[in-house]
Amino acid sequence: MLIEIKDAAFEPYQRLLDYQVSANFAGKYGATAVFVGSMREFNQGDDVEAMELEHYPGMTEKYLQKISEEAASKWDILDSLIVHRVGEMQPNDPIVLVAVWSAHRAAAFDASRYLMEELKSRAPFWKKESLSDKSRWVDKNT
Amino acid sequence: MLIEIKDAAFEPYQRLLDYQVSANFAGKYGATAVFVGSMREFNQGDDVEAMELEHYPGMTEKYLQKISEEAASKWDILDSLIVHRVGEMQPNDPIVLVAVWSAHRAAAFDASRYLMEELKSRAPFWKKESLSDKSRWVDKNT
Amino acid sequence: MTEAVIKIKFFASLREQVGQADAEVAESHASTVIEAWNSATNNMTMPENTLMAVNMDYVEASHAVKAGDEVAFFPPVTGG
Amino acid sequence: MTEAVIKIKFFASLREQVGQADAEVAESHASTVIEAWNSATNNMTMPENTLMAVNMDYVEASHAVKAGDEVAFFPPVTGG
Repeated sequence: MLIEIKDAAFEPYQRLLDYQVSANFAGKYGATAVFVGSMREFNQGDDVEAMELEHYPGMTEKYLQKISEEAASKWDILDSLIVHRVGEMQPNDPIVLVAVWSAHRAAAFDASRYLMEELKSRAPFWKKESLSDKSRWVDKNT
Repeated sequence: MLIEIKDAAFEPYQRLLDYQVSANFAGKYGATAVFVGSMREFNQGDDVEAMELEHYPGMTEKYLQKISEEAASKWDILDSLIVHRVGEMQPNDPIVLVAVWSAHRAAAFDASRYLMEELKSRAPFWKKESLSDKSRWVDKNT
Repeated sequence: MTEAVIKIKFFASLREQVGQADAEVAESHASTVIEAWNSATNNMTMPENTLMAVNMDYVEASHAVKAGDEVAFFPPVTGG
Repeated sequence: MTEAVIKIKFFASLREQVGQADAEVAESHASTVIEAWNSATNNMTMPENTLMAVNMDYVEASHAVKAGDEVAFFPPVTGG
């Protein structure tokens, strides 16, 4: 179970490959469910040129750890990984990576979705979008 | 929308990276849901040393295409990719990769799970496991 | 006349039980999928849960067959 | 005495509206989260949907606070 906050761009699939090597559980899992959230170049009808992701250091890690532990207690999973970007980012940049490993697929599917929904509703991150003529805080999660 | 049947080992996350470059939809999607099924080194209480995956060439592709089209009609997704291994494989080898791209996460989560459930129940693949002293057909999907 | 036959395929454990991967049945010997099975297997009892396809679409045992069709029999699928 | 204060933090749009990121409130001026808000913001009306945390756990406005606590106010979260 690992939580990472990154203040620079990261490549989620390369991170997964590296994590799987370090986790040393080859052959133990039959299912990996992965979600990657990435920055779109448009939102609410406007082109978005850049985005700033603010967070609450300390509380962020605490809640990501908390929801990871909740998922591990609710489903029979082997491991989970959450990586979340903060700071200045550009369209197409990955924002979040959630991965769950389990013996069978139902647990991985259920737990990965749980992690994303809980992250979106409880982890203290905030997005500010830069449009061509102004910037604005994203005021709710979709 | 792409379907691939592979008779040699493949690396799912590298395949995803390559596919995203070729698909040319950077900045259009905010969500990617991925499922990877891989070979466990144990099943039903026994160590499994190797596995052979048989399929029905032609019907396999037809049904993977059919379920991909069903997913695209049911949910608002940008694209999907299914890669499935056949032939001789070893523990930890990836068996299947399913990926779905969409603007928002619900469609990607729903469609990727639909693709996996339909693949498991309708696509004509059969697994034969080699144990230390015998081989056996897997008789049902779990 | 090659056009007057129905092509039969068996897969996986069913291929091993039947002892053949491919067969042909004369159109005059089978008008339905189950009749094609009976003719190709010399009236072997069909295992429970056998799946059937005609021209790569799932069908029931009573589905009609004609010359040129490809009829496949196989056990429950276990991919993914 | 530095121990006799409550530490206050504001994040994101709320930080901009309040005009400060950090503040301190004397323990004698606030026994609940809402009193800490009132003291730190000079009785500014709290925006609807404001979220509150004490020592990095979500709480309600009536939650008790004491010296040494870290009290945070922020808008609905939008990560992921």
